[in-house]
Amino acid sequence: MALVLTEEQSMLRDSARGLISDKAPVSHLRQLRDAKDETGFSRELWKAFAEMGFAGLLVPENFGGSGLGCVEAGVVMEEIGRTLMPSPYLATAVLAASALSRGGSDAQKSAHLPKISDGSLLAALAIDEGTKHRPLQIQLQAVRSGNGFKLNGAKAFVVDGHTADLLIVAARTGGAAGERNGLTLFLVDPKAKGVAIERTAMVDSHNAARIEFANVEVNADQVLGEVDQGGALLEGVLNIGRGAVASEMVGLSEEVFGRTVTYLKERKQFGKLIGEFQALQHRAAELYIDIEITRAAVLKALQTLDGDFDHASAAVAVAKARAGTTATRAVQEGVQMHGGMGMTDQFDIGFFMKRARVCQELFGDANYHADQLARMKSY
Amino acid sequence: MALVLTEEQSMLRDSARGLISDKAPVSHLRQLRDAKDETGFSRELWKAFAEMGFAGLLVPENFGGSGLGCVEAGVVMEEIGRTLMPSPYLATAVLAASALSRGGSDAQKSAHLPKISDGSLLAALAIDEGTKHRPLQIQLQAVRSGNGFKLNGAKAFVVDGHTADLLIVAARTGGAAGERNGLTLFLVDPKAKGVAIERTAMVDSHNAARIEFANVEVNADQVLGEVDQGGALLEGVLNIGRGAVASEMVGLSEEVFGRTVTYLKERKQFGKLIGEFQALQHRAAELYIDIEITRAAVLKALQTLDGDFDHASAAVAVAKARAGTTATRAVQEGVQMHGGMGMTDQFDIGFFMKRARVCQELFGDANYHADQLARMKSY
Amino acid sequence: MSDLENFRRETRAWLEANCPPEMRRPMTSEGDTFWGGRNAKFSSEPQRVWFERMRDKGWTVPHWPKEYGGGGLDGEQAKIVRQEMAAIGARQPLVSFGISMLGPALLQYGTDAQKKEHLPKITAGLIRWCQGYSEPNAGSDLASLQTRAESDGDDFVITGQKIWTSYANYADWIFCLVRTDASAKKHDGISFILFDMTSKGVSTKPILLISGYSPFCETFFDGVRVPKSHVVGTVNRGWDVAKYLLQHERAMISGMGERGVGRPLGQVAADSVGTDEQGRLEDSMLRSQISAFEIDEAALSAAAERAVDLAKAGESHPAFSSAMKYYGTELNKRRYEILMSAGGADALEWESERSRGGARPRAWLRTKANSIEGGTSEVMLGIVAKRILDLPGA
Amino acid sequence: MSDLENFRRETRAWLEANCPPEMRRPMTSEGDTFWGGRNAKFSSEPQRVWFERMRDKGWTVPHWPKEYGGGGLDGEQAKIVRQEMAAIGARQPLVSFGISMLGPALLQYGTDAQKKEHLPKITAGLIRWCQGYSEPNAGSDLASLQTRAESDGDDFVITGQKIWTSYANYADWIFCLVRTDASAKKHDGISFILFDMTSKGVSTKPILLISGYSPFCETFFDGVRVPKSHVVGTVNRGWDVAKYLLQHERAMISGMGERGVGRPLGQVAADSVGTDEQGRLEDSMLRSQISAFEIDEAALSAAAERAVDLAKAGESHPAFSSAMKYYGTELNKRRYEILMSAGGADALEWESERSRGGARPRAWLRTKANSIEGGTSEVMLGIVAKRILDLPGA
Repeated sequence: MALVLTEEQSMLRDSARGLISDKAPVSHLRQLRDAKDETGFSRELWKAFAEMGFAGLLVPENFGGSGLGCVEAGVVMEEIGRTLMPSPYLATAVLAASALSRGGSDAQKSAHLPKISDGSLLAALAIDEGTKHRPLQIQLQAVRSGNGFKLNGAKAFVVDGHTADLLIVAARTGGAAGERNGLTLFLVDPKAKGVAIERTAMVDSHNAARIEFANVEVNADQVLGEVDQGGALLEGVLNIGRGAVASEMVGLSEEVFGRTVTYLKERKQFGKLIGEFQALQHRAAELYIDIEITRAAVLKALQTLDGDFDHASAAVAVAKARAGTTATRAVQEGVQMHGGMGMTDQFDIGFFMKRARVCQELFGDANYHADQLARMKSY
Repeated sequence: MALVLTEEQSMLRDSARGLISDKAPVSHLRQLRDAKDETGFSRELWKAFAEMGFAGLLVPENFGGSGLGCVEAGVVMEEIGRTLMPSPYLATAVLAASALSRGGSDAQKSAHLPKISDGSLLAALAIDEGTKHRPLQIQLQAVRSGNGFKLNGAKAFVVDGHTADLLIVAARTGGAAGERNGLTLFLVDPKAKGVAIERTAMVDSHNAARIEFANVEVNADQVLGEVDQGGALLEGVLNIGRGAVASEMVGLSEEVFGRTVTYLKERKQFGKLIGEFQALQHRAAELYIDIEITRAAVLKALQTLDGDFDHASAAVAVAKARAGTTATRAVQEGVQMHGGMGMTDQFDIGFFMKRARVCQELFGDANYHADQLARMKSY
Repeated sequence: MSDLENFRRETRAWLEANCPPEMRRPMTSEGDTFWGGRNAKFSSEPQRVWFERMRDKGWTVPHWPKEYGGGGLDGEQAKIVRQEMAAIGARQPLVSFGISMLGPALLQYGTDAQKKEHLPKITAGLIRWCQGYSEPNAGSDLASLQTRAESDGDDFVITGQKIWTSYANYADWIFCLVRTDASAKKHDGISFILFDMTSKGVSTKPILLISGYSPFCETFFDGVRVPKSHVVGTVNRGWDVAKYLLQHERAMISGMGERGVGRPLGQVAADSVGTDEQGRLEDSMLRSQISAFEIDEAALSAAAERAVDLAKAGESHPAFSSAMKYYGTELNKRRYEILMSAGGADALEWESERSRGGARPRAWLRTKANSIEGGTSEVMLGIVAKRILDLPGA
Repeated sequence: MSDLENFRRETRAWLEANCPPEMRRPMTSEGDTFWGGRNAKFSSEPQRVWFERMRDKGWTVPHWPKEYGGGGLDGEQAKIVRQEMAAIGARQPLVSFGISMLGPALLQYGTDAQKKEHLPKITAGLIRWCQGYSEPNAGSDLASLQTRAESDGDDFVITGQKIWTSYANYADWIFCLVRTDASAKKHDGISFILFDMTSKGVSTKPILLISGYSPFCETFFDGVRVPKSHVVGTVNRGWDVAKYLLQHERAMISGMGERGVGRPLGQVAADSVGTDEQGRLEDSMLRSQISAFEIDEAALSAAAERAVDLAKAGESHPAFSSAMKYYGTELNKRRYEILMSAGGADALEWESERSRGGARPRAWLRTKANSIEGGTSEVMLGIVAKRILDLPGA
């Protein structure tokens, strides 16, 4: 498969870009932040998103979606990255839709996927417990109790956790921390007894929550996939999420870079446009090359997820690591080249730096994926 | 103590620089290389060196030396680094002199140190066995036999091993590979039965050898220091060697940098001196800063070795790691900025790149010392 | 026992007796810094006690002459005071741009009258100063500043705008670069002048930064009348004063990489990511980054020590502070990138009590200005290329 | 089964039947490469057999037209041949600058007569070419070349000096940039011309490199007489041909980072430094460097694939080959730095049999030229800044 977007994918990109740049430029995030908005995103905009078919992009057609793939999800995420639009897209339309599509029973799919597609159901995936992403270290306990389980433990860094209508919770039903066996995913009602959700105000003004589970009772039919065998499902869903966040970082990097190059062509110092200074030219050129190469690596990972899902881990690790490193470099150079103006809240560039930091951390940072890649390659 | 050279140390530097730049510019190494000289250095020059007191710099005064310290040895090594003079200085005057002064019995000192001082005895320290420097991994076996020991095993990367009149061999008399206990140093006659020395032609045209030991018999009085307790002595001597090689790399880096800056001011392309190009200016400035900071770190390590020998390991690790990284950067930038000319054997700069690579590897590369530092600091 | 050893012993004893225990704890918030000034308030009683004792001893600025309220100490003694304060973790009793920036310039270029007027109020914490250098179109290219001072009898009348004026909204006086000769070449028509921020025509507007704090202002001058006697140094030669002062500022900023920075990075990281059976960080990539950082940090610390010793020996290059400023600020940015990486998701919280109001991410964002303020990294490299390496056309 | 799948099956079968086992092993020395030319010798019988079979099939250059001795394959088919050769480790039967450089230029700019004259001799390995571009004072600034070609009836008479002429001492013919109009602007008076290296007035002198090898020469022209019909393209428009060809060269060099490079770095390193109980490299710092490298290598490989696909889709920027050349060569230098680090002391041996004549350090030193030849990294970044980013004055 050619490592370029197809015509359909390009059209999807144009339509996403049109909607997002029109309705949710960076000022949209700024307004929500300044207003200390309780929801953290615009429900109205999410409805428009759903109406254009974006919410159900990864949902199979027989459940009201369009049954498209990771490349298409990446196309949308990249556009989101350009304006930093806060939206349920990642948590609901990418992570939850994938988890349910791949692991759900027919009943579970019927119950939730159509609502995801039409924008009426918001969901969140609760994985991390420590401060770093270490999915195999999950310790939240699910102990058999009657017909179901009782959950005890805590989750952090749950994207959209405080607005979710449905939580997908990774818990340990067996095995020890560090083992892949013994992980199970549960569908949990956030209003269930024993669930305590605290929204965490984040550096990037996007949504995240800490969630505590104290003797939360779930039925057997709330198990997503097989008991003890959730590790593979979780890893697959995480890989999709990693590809999506990598795409967001590509969009973010390109946008920051574009703004920086524009600034280089406008700002004068020492009687010259600062873009005339060769030292900045070379750094800009290096950054451009870095972004282009990362873009290719990310598209490769997304295509591999669509074409050879079970062998995509290496390509995904490469993509997420590269995207994190590139985005970090892009925002650092962006702020530095904007000089003092880049430090002001009035300029948008700080928003990109903050979001890049969060994206870097989501589902494993560059260090994590470099380590994973080395393990996959036995060194 | 002020982190600058004293007046006496500056005078020592001037006198070493005078001799070395006069008698052993880079062309001296080139001649020895092109002639495939069997000895690999000039014995005549070594005699002159000894007469000026350099050979006995670290030897106590009562054994014919001048009883100076590591800072002074570093001053000489730095000048050696400027012209890449091949000489027994490191192996004999630094490593062997230190090992004997610090670990030797009165008889051993009387037998060898005066001869080191007057230039008539050459020595070599045999440590490494694998391809990377891992002193605790020493496996060369010394098994008790009669009044002494029998040595079996092999050493590699022994600086000046093929010209040495005396070998100082690190062997294992107890403990297991990886342990510090059980290491013992031996004074071995290179002409003893069972010793097989192969000179290895090295990338930098300096001397090194592989040495095999097959049932080599040594007496109890050939033990340097205490049996099984040689680990601390060895580590101390290695630290002195690391400080010395770091100094050599500082001299080497400065010399390469100086030649490169000169070239930037002479070579024209695109109708300009290439030193007018801002991208090169900034890289040159960064490299200058790098070298200056490394110089301070190396002097700090040498002063710590002289002032607080037993607590110098961290400062030495910092110095050796920094010096290796800086020298690598200096020669890389040097070759690149010299363009095609830097790739030719006719220009000297390649000699510096080759020697820097060897110095990087000697007694632990930057990675080794970074790891050691992390261990010292418990992370 | 040498005089210096005696002095060290006495200093240690005095500090032990006089520094309140509360003033030996690491600072945790902006309020822990005492800046002085007309409207200064102490955030605690121990803060007041500590300040007053140090002021009375002359140790708010130990190395300034006693006649100006300093301690009259020589370089070696002042270093001992710093070392002994550091040994018990004693806070600075008074932080001010009067001490770190204006003072050195006044001591070098000021008239006797100016020194007598201003220095004692600095050491006593009575007047808080701010710096009026940058302008919207004069950042890296500082000398292109446009704020004009027009001669009118014994006064200058100042009109223009400054930016990045640190805490201008809290400052009592400003030291300021103004253009006193618009027809001269850009470096030649600048003067260095002092005036009261309550003068008619002065207004300030805080700038909100990406860290969420507002330590800087835009500052506007609309016909501010200032006596000509307030010029420091020669009229139209203010660039000399500015350069002298910038070198001090750069030396100060370059020290940031080694300032009281709390626990070693490796230990901070071990707490959040854990260690393996050999005691090594579980995140081995992060471990590499930390170790490389600590090597560079130790080397910088040696270089800073050496820079002082070289200066004493009269062997330092005047532009070397630019080299140190560059390296120190880039290193400090690296420190905080590592701290963010080690902190993981916890370090992304922005407002909670748990995160002390997002102290870490805000500090991280703050460091991004290190390589901009006081001369950008690019300007520093240019200075090194030109003044130290003598590269053509630099 | 699609046509392409059929083609792949047939290709696989043919290669299986025709590629001698000896020609499927990694190359270990310079002699393993067959360069062709008038004085060419085969280093082994299997080398001869493999070359002749491939030549007869037209697969020394699978994608050139059949009339010139190529295979007449389209892009997809040629890719399949490459893939299937790589799958069994088959060596290139013929390596030549005629194939990689001159050929594409002739196909684009040559007359029918020139193509018929030269291309068949390239595909058949009968003529070995070299490239006469750089001069002592025209390196990065190639267009400032001074070798002059003076018109004399139907001939040009060429006088001057070239440098970095690859294997000029073994080459039969040269393609060369010469100045045909000394009065024109520097890019406008250059022509691209071909001539026989046995012509009167041509001499060569090998350049000894830091690797100890001499793959390049200085080449001198002293009144070399060449028919004007040997100019490729228009007289004085040779810069167009040169640029076209440089792009090919850059694309080729950028691929070096991903060429048949033997075992993965992590495994090479594991052999020399060992692994811990978790199977991780004992040298954890080296492990970080290798992993970072392999991430960048995989990304570059994707970018190379994407570049081809973008070109097919007509969406590629003509200057993008400079971006790839920059990244590919810098990456290849990193690869060899890592290989040297992993190799430790063993990798420092220069002549022993054990070290295959110092193969690794020599290859390491060789890579340092990657970022110089075919346009330096600095020139590549300048091209990206100017032609892609459109930065002012670049």
